Parts: sequence; C-alpha cells; structure tokens
Amino acid sequence: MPRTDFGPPHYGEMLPPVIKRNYGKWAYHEILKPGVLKHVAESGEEVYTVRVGSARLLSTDTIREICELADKYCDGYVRFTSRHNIEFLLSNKENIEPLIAEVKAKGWPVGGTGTCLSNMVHTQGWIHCHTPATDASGIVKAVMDELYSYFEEAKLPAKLRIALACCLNMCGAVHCSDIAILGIHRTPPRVNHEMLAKVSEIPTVVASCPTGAIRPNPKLKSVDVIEERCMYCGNCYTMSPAMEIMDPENDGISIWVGGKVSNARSAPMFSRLAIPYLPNNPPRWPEVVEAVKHLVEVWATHARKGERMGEWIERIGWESFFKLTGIPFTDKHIDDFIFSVPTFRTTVQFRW
Amino acid sequence: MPRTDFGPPHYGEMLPPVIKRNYGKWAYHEILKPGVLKHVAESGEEVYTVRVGSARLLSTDTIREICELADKYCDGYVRFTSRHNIEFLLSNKENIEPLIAEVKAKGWPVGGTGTCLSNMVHTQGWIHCHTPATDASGIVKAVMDELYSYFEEAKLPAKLRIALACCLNMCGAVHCSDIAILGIHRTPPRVNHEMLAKVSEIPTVVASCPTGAIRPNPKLKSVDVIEERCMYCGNCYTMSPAMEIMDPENDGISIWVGGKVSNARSAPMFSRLAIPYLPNNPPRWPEVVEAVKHLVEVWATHARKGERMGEWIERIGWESFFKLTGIPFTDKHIDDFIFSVPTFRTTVQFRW
Amino acid sequence: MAESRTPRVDELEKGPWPSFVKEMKRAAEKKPAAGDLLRQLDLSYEEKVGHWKHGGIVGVRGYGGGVIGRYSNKPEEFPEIREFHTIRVNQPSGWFYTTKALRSLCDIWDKYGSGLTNFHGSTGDIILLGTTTENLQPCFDELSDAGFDLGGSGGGLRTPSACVGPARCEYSCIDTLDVCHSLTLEFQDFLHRPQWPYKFKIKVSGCGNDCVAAIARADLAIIGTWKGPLQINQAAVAEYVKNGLDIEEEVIERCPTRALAWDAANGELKLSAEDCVRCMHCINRMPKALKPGTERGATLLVGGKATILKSAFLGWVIVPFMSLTPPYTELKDLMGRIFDWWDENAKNRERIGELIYRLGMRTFLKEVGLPPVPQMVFRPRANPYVFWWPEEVKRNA
Amino acid sequence: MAESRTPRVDELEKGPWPSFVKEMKRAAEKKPAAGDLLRQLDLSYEEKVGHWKHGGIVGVRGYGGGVIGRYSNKPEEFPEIREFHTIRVNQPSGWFYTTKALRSLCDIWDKYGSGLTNFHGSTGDIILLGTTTENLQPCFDELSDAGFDLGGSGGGLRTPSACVGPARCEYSCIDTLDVCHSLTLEFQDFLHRPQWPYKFKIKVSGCGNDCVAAIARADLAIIGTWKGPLQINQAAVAEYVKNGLDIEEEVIERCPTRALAWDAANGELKLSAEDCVRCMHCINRMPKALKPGTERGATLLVGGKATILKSAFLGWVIVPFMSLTPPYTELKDLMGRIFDWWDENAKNRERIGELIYRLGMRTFLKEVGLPPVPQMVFRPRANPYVFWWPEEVKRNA
Amino acid sequence: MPKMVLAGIEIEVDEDGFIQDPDKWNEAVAKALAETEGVTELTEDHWKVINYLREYYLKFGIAPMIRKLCKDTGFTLKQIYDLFPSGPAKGACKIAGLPKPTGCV
Amino acid sequence: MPKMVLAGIEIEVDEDGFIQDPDKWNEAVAKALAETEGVTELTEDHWKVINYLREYYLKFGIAPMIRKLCKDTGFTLKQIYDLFPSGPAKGACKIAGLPKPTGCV
Ligand code: SRM
Ligand code: SRM
Ligand code: SRM
Ligand code: SRM
Ligand code: SF4
Ligand code: SF4
Ligand code: SF4
Ligand code: SF4
Ligand code: SF4
Ligand code: SF4
Ligand code: SF4
Ligand code: SF4
Repeated sequence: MPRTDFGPPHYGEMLPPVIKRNYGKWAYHEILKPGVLKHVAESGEEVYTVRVGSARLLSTDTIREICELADKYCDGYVRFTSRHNIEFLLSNKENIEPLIAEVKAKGWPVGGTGTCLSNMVHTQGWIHCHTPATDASGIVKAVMDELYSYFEEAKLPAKLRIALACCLNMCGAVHCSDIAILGIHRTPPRVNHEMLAKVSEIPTVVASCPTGAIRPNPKLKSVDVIEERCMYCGNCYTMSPAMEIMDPENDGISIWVGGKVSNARSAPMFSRLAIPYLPNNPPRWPEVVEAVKHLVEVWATHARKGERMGEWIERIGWESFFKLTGIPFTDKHIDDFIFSVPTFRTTVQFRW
Repeated sequence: MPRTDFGPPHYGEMLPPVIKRNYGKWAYHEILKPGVLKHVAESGEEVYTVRVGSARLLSTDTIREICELADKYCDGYVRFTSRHNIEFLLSNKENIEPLIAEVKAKGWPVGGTGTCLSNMVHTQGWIHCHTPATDASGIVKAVMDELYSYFEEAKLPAKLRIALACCLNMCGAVHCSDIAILGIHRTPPRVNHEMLAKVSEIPTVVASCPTGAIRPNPKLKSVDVIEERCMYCGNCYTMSPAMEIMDPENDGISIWVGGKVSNARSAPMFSRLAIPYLPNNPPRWPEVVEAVKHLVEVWATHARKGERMGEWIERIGWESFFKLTGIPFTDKHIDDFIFSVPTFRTTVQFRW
Repeated sequence: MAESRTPRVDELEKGPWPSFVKEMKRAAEKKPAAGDLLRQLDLSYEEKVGHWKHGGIVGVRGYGGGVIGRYSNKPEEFPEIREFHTIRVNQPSGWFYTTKALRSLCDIWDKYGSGLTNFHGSTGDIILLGTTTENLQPCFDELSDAGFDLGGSGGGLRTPSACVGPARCEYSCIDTLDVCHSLTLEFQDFLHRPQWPYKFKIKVSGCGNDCVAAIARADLAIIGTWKGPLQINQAAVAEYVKNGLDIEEEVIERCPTRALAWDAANGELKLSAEDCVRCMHCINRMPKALKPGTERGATLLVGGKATILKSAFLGWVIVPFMSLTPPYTELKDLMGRIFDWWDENAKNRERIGELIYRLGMRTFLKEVGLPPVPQMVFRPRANPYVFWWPEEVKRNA
Repeated sequence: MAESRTPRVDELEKGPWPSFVKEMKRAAEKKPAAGDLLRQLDLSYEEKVGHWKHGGIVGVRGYGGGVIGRYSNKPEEFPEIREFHTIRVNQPSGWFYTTKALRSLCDIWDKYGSGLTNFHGSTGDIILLGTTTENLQPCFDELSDAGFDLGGSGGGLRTPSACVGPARCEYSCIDTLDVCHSLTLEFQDFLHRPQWPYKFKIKVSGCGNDCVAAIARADLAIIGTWKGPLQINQAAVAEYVKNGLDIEEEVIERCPTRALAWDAANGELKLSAEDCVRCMHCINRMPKALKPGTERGATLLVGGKATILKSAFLGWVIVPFMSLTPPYTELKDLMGRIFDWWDENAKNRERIGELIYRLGMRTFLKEVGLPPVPQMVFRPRANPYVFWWPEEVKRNA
Repeated sequence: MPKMVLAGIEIEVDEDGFIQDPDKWNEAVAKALAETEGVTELTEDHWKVINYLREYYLKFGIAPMIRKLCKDTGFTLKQIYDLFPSGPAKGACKIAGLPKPTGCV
Repeated sequence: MPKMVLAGIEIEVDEDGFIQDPDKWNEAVAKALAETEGVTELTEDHWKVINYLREYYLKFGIAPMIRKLCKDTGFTLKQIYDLFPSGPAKGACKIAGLPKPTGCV
C-alpha cells in the first residue's frame, strides 16, 4: 500500500536561500528591463528574476534543460509563474546577462513583465480533451508568434493578458481576460438514442442544460433536444457520450475582450463578446491571429498610458469600441441569458 | 348611445395665448425664486409660472377656487405638473405677487422648483385600494408637514423627489425616487380554500407568484402556499380574493433611497433598500417621518452641490451611507431575487 | 359640535401642508359619500387595515376599461360607499386646462360622484374618486358631452402622458404634447377595449431630464434627444462664469464623459462633440448659454415598469434615434408591430419587458424588424451562450 | 527522411515562440506515445475535430481523483495512445522547485508516461500528460516515494494554489504559500476522495493585484488586504515625481475613489484614508514610496467560477477582513461550515455560488454564521421581495 | 354575499353580479345574467362566444386571452362588443358563468 | 466497444470496464466486476452498498450523491474506500452495474 494523503512537498524545501532569508521582508522592486525584475529586501539583499516564455507543454528533456540552467545560475532553484512562464531567480546580478544569453541561444524568449504581453493561459484542445470546439496549443503558438515582440518589449499601454479555452467550460480565465479566444460549437447535439438509454443518467442529462432545452423522452428511454432553445454549450455531452456535439463544419472560435482580474483602479471585469465567430483554420488560424492583432493595435493606439483594454473601452464606451475596431455589432452581442437585463442600456446617454 | 373614442380634449384648446404664440420657441428660463419660474421666448415674450403645492386629493370646491384664481390672474388657464402641483401661468409679471399673496392666504405653499423638495408622488392607500399595506395620503401629509420648509426654500444640494406606494405594485415611481416610502406585507397570504375553489382561476393564481411559492392543490380545487418561499408581495391576492394578505399586526413600511429618473450626469437609478421595516403608526407615522427627515438631513449635510441622493451615495459608497446614517445593515439588504448576482461585490475594493 | 367621529384622521387637518382631510370634509358638506369615506378611513387608522373588498368589475357600455370598481367591506357601517367606483378620465396632453373645462368636470362630478378627485392619478388621468354603479353610465354620458373621454385600465393601453415640452420648455427636442395626443387617438381602441395580455404604458418626455419619469414607468418611453454638437453661446457661458458659476466644479467635473473643457484663459467652453452623451447636465446648469443640437428626434425605450413579476425594469433603448414629425407614421408602424408581437407571444399578465427578457432581445428585434446596434446595451454579453439562427450555420442532414 | 507524416502541425515548429510541436517531437524520440499523439493531432488539424473518446474513469487505489482518463477514438491508427490518461500532481505552493525535485519527476515520467507534461495546468497542478491504465498505480507509487502527492479532480476539492506572495513580493499582506499549503493538508480528504456535489477551488493572492486570478477562478478566493492608512514615504514620492512620473495623470486621476491628492507646492501626497479602497494602484505605480498598511489580513470571497451552468461568476465578498495566522483556525472552521452547508444542500453539479444564488445569500450567511455587512454588496437590493424569518414577525395562529 | 334570483333560482353573486358557484350555471341562468348586462336576446353568435368561453374555462381552468377568443371564435373585438356591450370580461365572461376576471384593471 | 467475459457471459464494457447494458447485470457479474477493481471478496457490507446503489439507480435513474450514499448506508467515506479501494464512483458504481458516472472529473 503506498503512502497517501501526505500532500505536496512543503514549499519551504523549494525556496532559494536568498528568498528564505528575506521571506516576507521585501521592500520594493524594479523592472530592470522586460523580463528582468529586481526585488530588494529590507535587509538590503537583492534577488533578480529572469522571466522566460514557455510552451507550457514541455517534454521532460526540456525540463531537464531548464534544470541545467537553474543549477548553473540559480543554486538549483527555479519557479514557474501563474501564467506558466519560467522564472530564474538569481542572487548574483552578474549572472543575469550570461543566463539571458544562454536562454536566448535556446530560442526562448525573455519578457512578459510590466506592460508586456505575458504568456497565454490556455487549455488542452485536441491534444487531450473530449469536448473541444478547436485546438488550444496551435492557436496559442500562432498568436504568440505574431505578437512576439509584445512579449519581449514593453510597448503596450498596460498589461495585456490573452487567454484561450477550447470550449464553453472555459478552463482557465478566458472569462476575465483582456482578450479571450474561445472555441464554440454552433449546432445542437446529435442524440444517439440507443446509446443514451444504456449509458446515461437521464435526469442528470436533463438537468445539465442551462437553457432547459432537454426533455426526457420516456418512450425511447432517452432525451430530446428542443433545438431552438439549445445554444450548443456541450454541457449535456459532458454528461453523456450520446450527445455528440463536435461538428467540424460549424465549430469555430469567438473573440472576447475587456476582462481583467486585478482590483487595481477598476474592479475585476468579465470579458465581453467582440467577434461571435471565426472559422477553424489550422494550422495557423490566420483569421483569429489577424483579429487578435487588430484588437491589440487599436487598443495600443487609442488607450491612455496605464489603461487596460477593458478600462479603455469602458471610458470610450462600447459604441465607440465597435466603431473604432470596425467590428460589426449583431444580435449575438446582446445578452439573452439570466442576467441579461442589467446589461441593457437604461439611459438615453450614449454616443452615436 | 353616447359618443365613444373621441379621445381627450385637444391640448391646443387648453393652452394660454402666450404659450400658443411661443409654442416650441422658448429661449431660456430662470428661477426667480422658489416656486416662481420665468420662461423667455425667442420672440422676447415672457411667461411666469407660480407653482403651488397640492394635496392631490381635491374636492371639486377647491378646484373651483383654483379656477377663480386662474380666471383672475391667468386669463382662465391653469395646468398641473407631473408631480401633481398646480401651475399658474402668468403673462403679466405684475400679477405674480398678488397671486402669491392670495395663494398663501389660502394656506397653500409656493415652491417645489429647482433644489426644493417637490410634491410627493403617491397612491391610494386605505382611501381607495384593496391591497395596501399602509395608507398613502396620511403619511404624505405627515412627511410634507415636517419637510415643509424644503418645499418653500431652495436649500438642498439638488432636487429631492420623495414618493410613496402602499404596496409592492408600486403605483407611481417609488422604484426610482431619491427617497421612497413603500408599504409592505410581511406574512404569507391566508388561503380561503372554499372561496378559492369557486372564484379563482387556479393556473392564474399559481402563475402570479414571482417566487414560485404557490402550488395547485387539486384535492381542494385550491392552492397551497409554500411559506418559506413567499415574500408577501400580494400578487396572488390581486389574482384572487381568497388569498387574504393584509395583516394589521405585521404590515408596515420600508424606506428606499437613491433612485433617480433623469439622465442628467448619471444614468437613471433604482431606489435601494435603506430601512426594511417601520411600523404603521397612524395618524402621523412618527417613525417614518423621523427616518425620512434624518435621511434628508444626512444627505444635505454631506453631499456636494448638485449631487442627488443616489449620486452622493454612489460616490461615498453604500458602506459609508450605512455608517453615516447609522442605519443597521441586515440580510434583508442583500438582494436574493433574479438579478441578485450583479449586486454582489465582486472586488476587494470597499471602504471599512 | 360633539366629539369628532374621526379623531384620528382629524389630526391630519393640522400642519402647514395642504390637508386631504380638509378636502374630504369640504366635499362631505355636500356629499355624504365623502363623509363615509372619511369615517371608514378613520376606522382603518384605528385598525391599521384597509376596508375595501377585492377587485370589482364595472364599466360603461362599449368600453372595457376606465373604471376601477370598489366596494366597502363595511357596507352597513358606511352605506354611502357601499359602491364607490373610480372613473379615470383621460387628461389633455400636458395637463393644461381652461377653467371652463375644469368647472364642467366639477359640475358633472358633483352631480354624479363624491365630489372628490385626484388631480391627477400617477399614470396621468384625472381621477374621479368614488361613485355608484348606477351613476357610471350617466356620468360618462355627460363627460362625453363635455368633451372628456375615459382613460385606460385593464389589459390594454394606458393613458399616455407627456411633459410640458414645447409648451413651456426650451429644452424640448420633440413636440411631446402632439406626439402624446396623436398616439392616444391612433390607439384608442386598445385603450378603451383592453385586449392585450397586460397593461402597456406610454410616456413622452422632451429631453433627457425626463420630467414624466418615462424611463421608469412606461413600457414605451419616448424621450427627445439630438444628433450633432449641442449649441454653445460662448458669450453667455462667460456671463455665467462672471456671475459666480464655478464652472469647473459644477459643470466640467460633472459631465459624465468629460466631454467638456473650460479654457479659462480664452473664456471658452470646449466641447468634444463625439463624447457628449446628451445627458442635459451642462445645459441645465447654463440654460441661457447652451441648447440641444439642431438635428432633433427621440430615443425609444421599451420595458419600463414596476416590480411585479420579474422586478422593476427601467426602459431599454431599442431605437437610438427617430425623427418625429406628424403624422408619426414610422413610430406608429413600429408600435403596431411591437403590440402585435407582444400580444401574440406574451403570457397572461406578462409585460413587454418581461416577454423580451424571456424570449431574448434577438427574437424581439428580429420580429419587429429593428437592427441591433451597440446603443442598445451598456456592454455586450459576458456569457458565451450565443444562439445561431438556423440559416447562419451549415446543417448536415 | 521522407515526407513528413504530420505536415500540418509541422507548420507550428516555425516562428519565434517556443513550439509545443518541437516538444512533442522531442518526447517522441524516446516515447512512441508522443509520436502517436502528434499524428492524431495532425489528423485533427485535417478534419477539424477532436479524436478523444468521451470521459474515462481511472485512478489509483485509495483515491477517487487525480487522474483524467482518455482513450483515442482511433486506437487502431494510434495504438500508443489507445489509453492516454493524465495524472494531476499537486504542485508545491507558489510553483517553486529544486532542480532535484524536478528531475525526479522527469525520471518517473520518462519511466511510466509519455514524456510530455504541462508546467502547469491552469488550476495549478503539474500535469503529466498521458499514460496507460496499467502504469497509473506504479507511477503514483513512485511519485509518492519522491514526495509528490496527487492533485484534485471530480466532485471534490481542487488543488489550491497561491501567488508567489511573501517569497518574492513586497505587497503580500498574508503568507500565501503557507495558507495554501496548510489548507491543502487540512482538507486533503476532500481533495483525494471526491465526495461533494461538484468541484471546489481555492486560490490565495497576497494582495488586490490577485496574481493567481483567484476572484475569477476560485470558489473561495483569499486575497490579502489591510486596514488603516497605507504607508507613505513622502521623500520617495517626491523622488518619483522628480524622475518624471506624471503623478496627477497616472496616479491621482486613476485612484478609483479619488482618495489621493498631490500637493505640488509642498511636494506632499495627501491620503484620505477612509476613502482608500486598497485597489493597489498607487502602490503599484510607486512601489518604493508606498506600502500597504500595517494591520494586515485577507478578504474572503466565494462563488468565483466559469460559465456552466448559470454563467460565470466573480467571487463575492463574504468576509471583508480576517487576520490570518497559523494554524488559521478561524478560516478552517468557517470553511468547514461552508463545505458542510454546500454539501448538504447543493444539487448534483451545483457550485457553491450557484447554490447561494438559488437559496439566497441570507440563507447562506445564516447557516454558516456570518454577519451581513454592506461590504458584501456593491449596493443593496432594488426589489422589494424581502423575506422575513418567522421569528421576526408576529404570527397569528 | 348578496344573492340574486336568476332564472327562478336564488344564486349567490358578488357585488359585480358574477355568480359565485360555477356549478350553478346553466343556460337559463345565462339568459338571466345576460339581461343584467344589457343583452336582451342571446343569439347564436352570443352562444358561440359563451360556449367557447365555458369550454375553454372547463378545460384549462382559466378564461382565454382576448386575442385567442377572437381568433378561435372568428369574431373581431368590435363584434364582441356589439354582442356584449360591456365587453368580453365584464359581459361575456359573466354571462358564461366564469369567475370574475381578476388582475389587470 | 470492447467485450469482456464476466461470470461466463460475454458482456459489452467500455474502456473503463463499465458494463454497457445495465440489464445484463446480475450478482455473478458483480462478482466478476469486483475482481477488476481489486475487491476479491464481496462481503455483506459490500452488498449493502451495491444493493443500495442499484436500488437508488433503478428508482431515480441516477447514482446518489456521496453524502447521501454515506448517510443512507451508514458507512463513512473512509469505510467505503476500505471496501472499494478505487472509490465509490469507479469502484462501487461499476460493480453495481450503473452507467459510468460522468461529469465532474
Ligand atoms: C509572477 C506572478 C505571480 C506568481 O505567483 O506567479 C506575478 C508577479 C508580479 N505581479 Fe502580478 N504576477 C503574476 C500574475 C498576475 C495576474 C494573473 C494572470 O495574469 O493570470 C494578474 C491579474 C491580471 C489581470 O488583471 O487580468 C496580475 C496582476 C498584477 C498587477 C495589476 C495590473 C493592473 O494594473 O491591472 C500588478 C501591478 C502592476 O503590474 O503594476 C502586478 C504586479 C506584480 C509584481 C510587480 C508584484 C511584485 O511586486 O513582485 C510581480 C512582477 C510583475 C511583472 O510581471 O511585472 N500583478 N499578475 C505572475 C506572473 C504571471 C506571468 O508569468 O505573467
Ligand atoms: C413642470 C415639470 C414638467 C411637467 O410637465 O409637469 C417640470 C419642469 C421643469 N423641469 Fe423637470 N419638471 C417636472 C418633473 C420632473 C421629473 C419627474 C418627477 O419628478 O417625477 C424629473 C425627474 C426626477 C428624477 O430624476 O427623479 C425632472 C427632472 C428635471 C431635471 C433633472 C434634475 C437632475 O439634475 O437630476 C431638470 C434640470 C434641472 O432642474 O436642472 C429639470 C428641469 C425642468 C425645467 C427647468 C425645464 C424648463 O426649462 O422649463 C422645468 C422647471 C423645473 C423646476 O421645477 O425647477 N427637470 N423633472 C414637472 C414638475 C414636477 C413638479 O411639480 O415638481
Ligand atoms: C390610481 C393609481 C394610483 C394613484 O393613486 O395614482 C393606481 C392604482 C392602482 N393600481 Fe397602479 N395605479 C396607478 C398608477 C400606476 C403606476 C404609475 C404609472 O402608471 O405611471 C404604476 C407603475 C408603473 C407600471 O405600470 O409598472 C402602477 C403599477 C401597478 C401594478 C404593477 C404592475 C407591474 O407590472 O408591476 C398593479 C398590479 C396589477 O396591475 O395587477 C397596479 C394595480 C393597481 C390597482 C388597480 C390595484 C388592483 O390590482 O386592483 C389600483 C387601483 C386603486 C384604486 O382603487 O383606485 N398598479 N400603477 C394610478 C393610476 C391613476 C391614473 O390612471 O392616472
Ligand atoms: C487540464 C485543465 C486545462 C488545462 O489545460 O490547464 C482542465 C481540463 C479539463 N477541464 Fe477544466 N481544466 C482545468 C482548469 C479549469 C479551470 C481553471 C482553474 O481551475 O483555475 C476552470 C475554470 C474555473 C472553474 O472551475 O470554474 C475549469 C472549468 C471546467 C469546467 C466548468 C466548470 C463550471 O462550473 O463552469 C468543466 C466541466 C465539468 O467539470 O464538467 C471542466 C472540465 C474539464 C475536463 C475534465 C473536461 C471533462 O469534462 O472531462 C478537462 C479535461 C481535459 C483533459 O483531458 O485533460 N473544467 N477548468 C485544467 C486543470 C489543470 C490542473 O489541474 O492544473
Ligand atoms: S476548455 Fe473545454 S475542451 Fe478545453 S480543456 Fe477545458 S473542458 Fe476541455
Ligand atoms: S448543448 Fe447545451 S444548450 Fe444544447 S442541449 Fe446540450 S446542454 Fe442544452
Ligand atoms: S400601490 Fe398597491 S395598494 Fe397602493 S394604490 Fe397601487 S395597487 Fe393599490
Ligand atoms: S404573496 Fe406573493 S410571494 Fe407570497 S404566495 Fe402570494 S404571490 Fe407568492
Ligand atoms: S423633459 Fe425636458 S423638455 Fe420636457 S419639461 Fe422636462 S426639461 Fe423640458
Ligand atoms: S450634455 Fe451632458 S454629456 Fe453632453 S457635454 Fe453636457 S454634461 Fe457632458
Ligand atoms: S497578488 Fe499581490 S502579493 Fe501576490 S504576487 Fe501579486 S502583487 Fe504580489
Ligand atoms: S490604493 Fe487605490 S484606492 Fe487606495 S489610495 Fe491608492 S489608488 Fe486610491
């Protein structure tokens, strides 16, 4: 019988000595340049961080490579960030440039701090999930290739967080990202009645539908989908393999903007629908890449210094956002779910 | 057979000549003093308005008295405002003071313009309705007696609109008033099964409940109320006399604040719960009068010039509102109906 | 006189504000019903409970609405208000009257009713407060001779109302009185013969100040507005400042979109016209200096209503701008389509706003033929529950 | 070499950003499963559709979660990924590692798995991407020997995570790493043996910047904050200004409550402490000059989650301030009450936020014993649908 | 509760003259009620409306909405008012012995 | 679909070893399934859980929630894991012949 319930390794074992010594006693920090942070402790000690972009999907050999660098420059310690970047923590300033040189030689980017674009939070897609409406890693790679210089150079008005989720389950934080890329299905599930009768809990399938589109069909020991009430979320598929939702002809991508998580200045905000549909076009999803780039550029051109995407839009008004970006406004943009009413404009105040 | 479907008298027949001449061609206005407006037309002509407070519930003889004054000073024309005040329209400036003198002699107040308190919009109460949780005219009279000087003198930071409705049907605009006085029931309806079976449409009664608290009881040909789900709105009583809702022991009043209707500066806002319950205490409802007065005074003391009640509260935060007014915050203040979620605080930004 | 029979309500004769009790007593001098009403009210004050029975359906021939039936639940004690129905009389647009018209109303009401009125009810009607079933028809007959028609009640159109507008207000961007009158006449059948799932209210305000509270109380709010820059008389602005207006604090800072700037050096008010959301604030503060722009029309909003059933709604923008000139054909056509869609789809007692909430704005817009525009929402949807019309996707099979 | 068998995904080897395809190819050199995975992905790129079967329930002895089962729907074509389950390994708080620990993970995974990982999954786990059913137990056995336990999946607690916090951040108001670790240990049974209606996530951020996106992604978000005025070093402020910071435009104007003023004459930053809502902005702009106040603790928020079923929620404040010192008894007790109430009342697959929405915040607060405070809401209710507890009214019979 | 003698039997009605016990209704009662609503003769068209209302009520427990009434009977609302001058709610429903329409007044 | 020979009959199972047709289940099948889940002997306690699950499923069409399972059988979750080392979902439900629990993984 193996040991169980011992929990993760204690973080204390994993902290570099300089950090252990100054734990909870940091005084301030500076961004020396994109990707390089300096934190100064009350004791006067300093720790330097070099942040390196990662594919997130890593082979063990690449992790070993990271370890080699960490051994060489960082006393054998390394960390990862909440957005999947690699952070090398250096107690010796002199090591910064040599480390960066080695990192760059491997073709890894250094950046992602301050007003840079950081890494995209994303999901499994066709690599490992069963409900995706699109791939994850492929689009991320294509987008980051195109926006690469924004990771390495601090030339944006503010932080830019892009995220991707391959279906409406939204693993990750696409619902609160400056720009979110979201895989969507667009046709109702196809019910395999024979299979459903055998392998599914009918009440669970019925209850799984957010819009009440599923009715039991006792005759077939199965369920029926009221197609006009289905908005293709795929939650019934999660509950039953007999509710096939993937549809290569119609699945695709939607783009959302203006979310944020931090409480800085403005309260956290949800991302909101910008582009209802773009086609799946592997391997490089040019329409999606183009759309994201366009959004970044319009924002970068118009926002004030320090203004996140959503803060900029809220200041100029969504009317102006659609005007400036040239994105058509459609009935899809108008909320029609439970909390729709508070999004309706209940004032004659608006821009033309 | 009488004439039908001829509609209201044409407004054109009712307009004073000076207004007819300058219809749609007004240039600007001034408030000469509380209750007295001067409107200047592009033609240079002027019309003076003397606004007089009214009990709204008027006897025909009082209307005749109004007519006498209108004949004497206003060429036989008079109007009423959307808040039930009387407006005397004078083309001759010289008539203003004599008119005011006569009005005052009758004990009628002149005021209600600009940053005055205007008349209270209200409802029928025990005078003529079948679902009230309180009276209307009596409370209005008691409150206006107390706040009288605010009607006659322009000493508030901004407009102040107080309204009263005697039940949750909210006839009037209590849902969007600076201060709203609202009659509430607090106990579930008592079902008279025998009566219900005879005189009611059961499906209609069931459908009338906003919280789904009513279930058909086929055995009794009646309905049952799930008491924990009932919030005493009385809508089922509107649908059936067999759902008695009035309860002298528990009916009473709640106070709401911060609503507005105009689009000036801020978008229109709903009034929000300040005091969940005050007792019915006729004939002068001292607790209610005291509470309203207190709210007016706290606002008047703290608001900036031009700041409506709701604008002031939104600036300082509702946390501060409860602190400054000393009103206890309870679970009743937290929304639990359909659109509750957008009212929950989804940020760590708040005041202590 | 002996002890008062109404000691509680008598208290409300005191105090500076005009007393409704005095009004009731005044009416009671001629009309016993008013006296019984006062006494029943005093009983309510004692017992803290109302004394009217539930509901009441009474009316006049040919109409399905306009009268609210009431019966005292103490008919023995208060026989004069055993039947005590209210008649709703459609007010003239803007609540303007000749004294002649008012007096004729008083005379009719003294003849047939309690001598008590509300000037006005909160929908806007003239409320004639209390008469018997028997008197309803003759009273209406005389009202109609005097040129007064009934207002609305029940599941139909309710009496529309309008702010004073062009009659006495320099801000009005539309002819509120005429729009109100014209719509009332156009849709009278719906007003007099309730035939819809529930009530429908229309209110017309000449500008964003919304002096009839249309956005809060009308299923259809028609609110005047304009396109293009507001009109600025720079000299008059300077005059306000000279006379002590703290323009920075009271105007510039309060503009919701910061569309204004005050160039103190040159005494000039600068407007970023595309940022002005026509809130009216700066105009309100400086009526001699600022005016709405010259291209005028109205914003239409649907859905405003009070609490029952799904909670109160403020009206939602459905048409950002419509120019309104008689005979208002575009408006009336649209209203016809809205009424029709609502009547066809709503459940019993479901107001238009609730129906739109239930079926989705997309359905409403499609069915009444309105194009979706960003002005309809504060912000787009945050949830990904997007519906596609069948024709927008490729269906296999 | 001949024509590539994966022409489509090969395209993604190009371009400057690190390529996951290269990673897969690198792993494929040793591990055939990685090769089949790449080829199946290429097929997905061709057909625009996924090739994994539905669901999968596999695991290790004694645990109910921690593994996501997957089976290729083309097992003949891609036999190496016929079974391809993911193991979720609980990361150390803050994602700090010794290279030793990392290498031991790599060795184990090379032995039992595909050689592919996610560092990390978006909940925070180390994701070991793909192995067979057979290898699960031995793999776990070796992981456990190496000191690594499994993370969460299924209807239970999910792997908590924390921002870097006191380890390297001067803003942290709480010991995020310790809180995270301590809660993980305390509630491990819930993590390893799913027993709840649905998942429950915990994330810990040291301040309002919320660097783990707790408010958006955690059923319970623990976010550091403080009471009392923030700490100002006036000299350091002046230094920022001297060095070119446009303090008016970049700091004063952006403070959400306008709690700051810049006294340029005296070079002094004025704070209206009671108006500061601790948004962190001014501190972020001037980290050398400003610091959180000295009385520190955390705000607790519940309900954050993604879309399904009732749409995404951001977390709601339930405790404005709780001071957090080991062993965090007050916090753990409260969590116990919350778990219990939720478990007792929720429907299948109903997250805590959805349950609170359904039953009302009043019920939640009462049952878990929290006092209602105005900090819980942006604003009070606008609808009058207020419930009274039976003991609050006088019941007649 | 007041009582009225309708078609020879004493029947409880409310103040508005709606019968209080739907089971007491029959054709004779309908005729008697019609008189109280100014309908002197019940023609075939009247019966069409009355029977429709009754059947609908017995089936669904509610009165039909006006739009449905018109659609299903084929009468315009104007024609219904011509038949029942006090309208479908106060007139036709009363004569058909339905409970008093509540709600929206 | 793979097939497995369980208690002498060939039964369709999915990759995870859940039987595909609930009607095929019987006690012998349960025993055979138990072996695949590392349960070598089905004791009375095992049967208490299995029977409870089956009855619940047949009655409501769903598996009970864990809290309910524990409450109604009187076993703690720990005891259930002692009985079924792969847990209530993968272990007990499989042996009881229920459809594979979906959802939350
Ligand atoms: C390393 C990391 C924490 C960790 O435990 O891993 C981190 C570290 C820091 N964050 Fe963060 N943040 C990290 C994820 C986040 C996230 C979460 C996310 O993006 O998913 C957020 C919320 C983002 C959002 O709002 O959508 C976040 C919002 C901030 C903010 C607020 C920014 C704003 O104005 O909205 C600050 C303050 C600032 O940058 O001025 C901040 C500031 C910082 C500081 C400066 C704190 C400090 O004094 O050390 C750290 C360096 C920031 C930098 O990159 O310039 N951090 N930070 C995370 C790095 C992720 C990455 O690789 O890019
Ligand atoms: C007479 C009346 C219209 C009518 O058709 O009857 C009217 C008339 C005027 N209103 Fe009004 N308003 C009238 C009800 C309203 C209402 C409706 C209500 O209170 O129910 C509102 C919306 C109130 C709200 O937001 O809750 C209203 C919000 C305004 C505003 C916006 C005030 C604000 O800053 O929020 C202005 C602008 C101003 O006062 O600066 C305004 C301005 C005006 C002006 C100055 C317009 C003008 O240029 O003539 C008129 C004289 C105002 C005064 O009293 O100082 N009027 N006004 C109504 C008088 C009611 C009364 O007896 O008190
Ligand atoms: C008389 C009046 C109050 C007053 O004293 O001024 C009034 C009185 C009644 N209203 Fe009202 N409402 C009156 C204006 C309003 C308004 C304000 C408005 O129209 O601008 C509202 C809020 C706006 C709205 O329509 O949403 C209003 C919302 C209601 C409601 C709730 C409707 C809803 O959808 O939430 C009911 C309930 C109902 O219809 O069943 C209602 C029902 C009633 C009834 C008919 C009660 C009933 O169910 O039998 C009241 C009859 C009282 C009586 O005995 O005379 N009354 N009612 C107002 C009509 C006077 C007039 O015609 O001018
Ligand atoms: C692996 C991971 C994505 C990734 O690539 O990083 C993931 C993958 C899956 N998630 Fe997730 N979720 C992952 C983090 C999230 C997050 C983010 C977070 O935890 O911070 C969310 C949003 C936050 C939240 O929980 O609401 C998330 C919201 C969901 C949901 C929707 C839950 C909801 O209430 O709306 C589902 C659907 C479900 O549970 O049935 C889901 C379901 C799934 C399933 C199990 C699909 C399924 O129904 O079988 C996916 C398995 C993929 C696979 O084959 O491995 N996943 N999932 C993340 C877990 C890695 C880790 O343990 O570190
Ligand atoms: S977002 Fe959807 S498809 Fe993508 S990993 Fe999560 S559950 Fe799977
Ligand atoms: S896909 Fe979503 S909306 Fe459509 S039937 Fe399934 S659960 Fe319902
Ligand atoms: S608010 Fe209620 S009680 Fe008062 S008049 Fe309106 S319906 Fe009647
Ligand atoms: S009073 Fe309101 S909440 Fe209570 S049963 Fe009646 S309709 Fe429902
Ligand atoms: S709504 Fe506008 S136009 Fe009408 S009276 Fe008020 S201020 Fe004048
Ligand atoms: S009308 Fe309102 S929005 Fe327009 S400039 Fe004036 S204050 Fe600003
Ligand atoms: S959340 Fe705050 S304490 Fe934690 S890393 Fe981010 S800035 Fe530092
Ligand atoms: S922390 Fe935020 S709210 Fe507080 S003073 Fe600084 S900017 Fe203002």
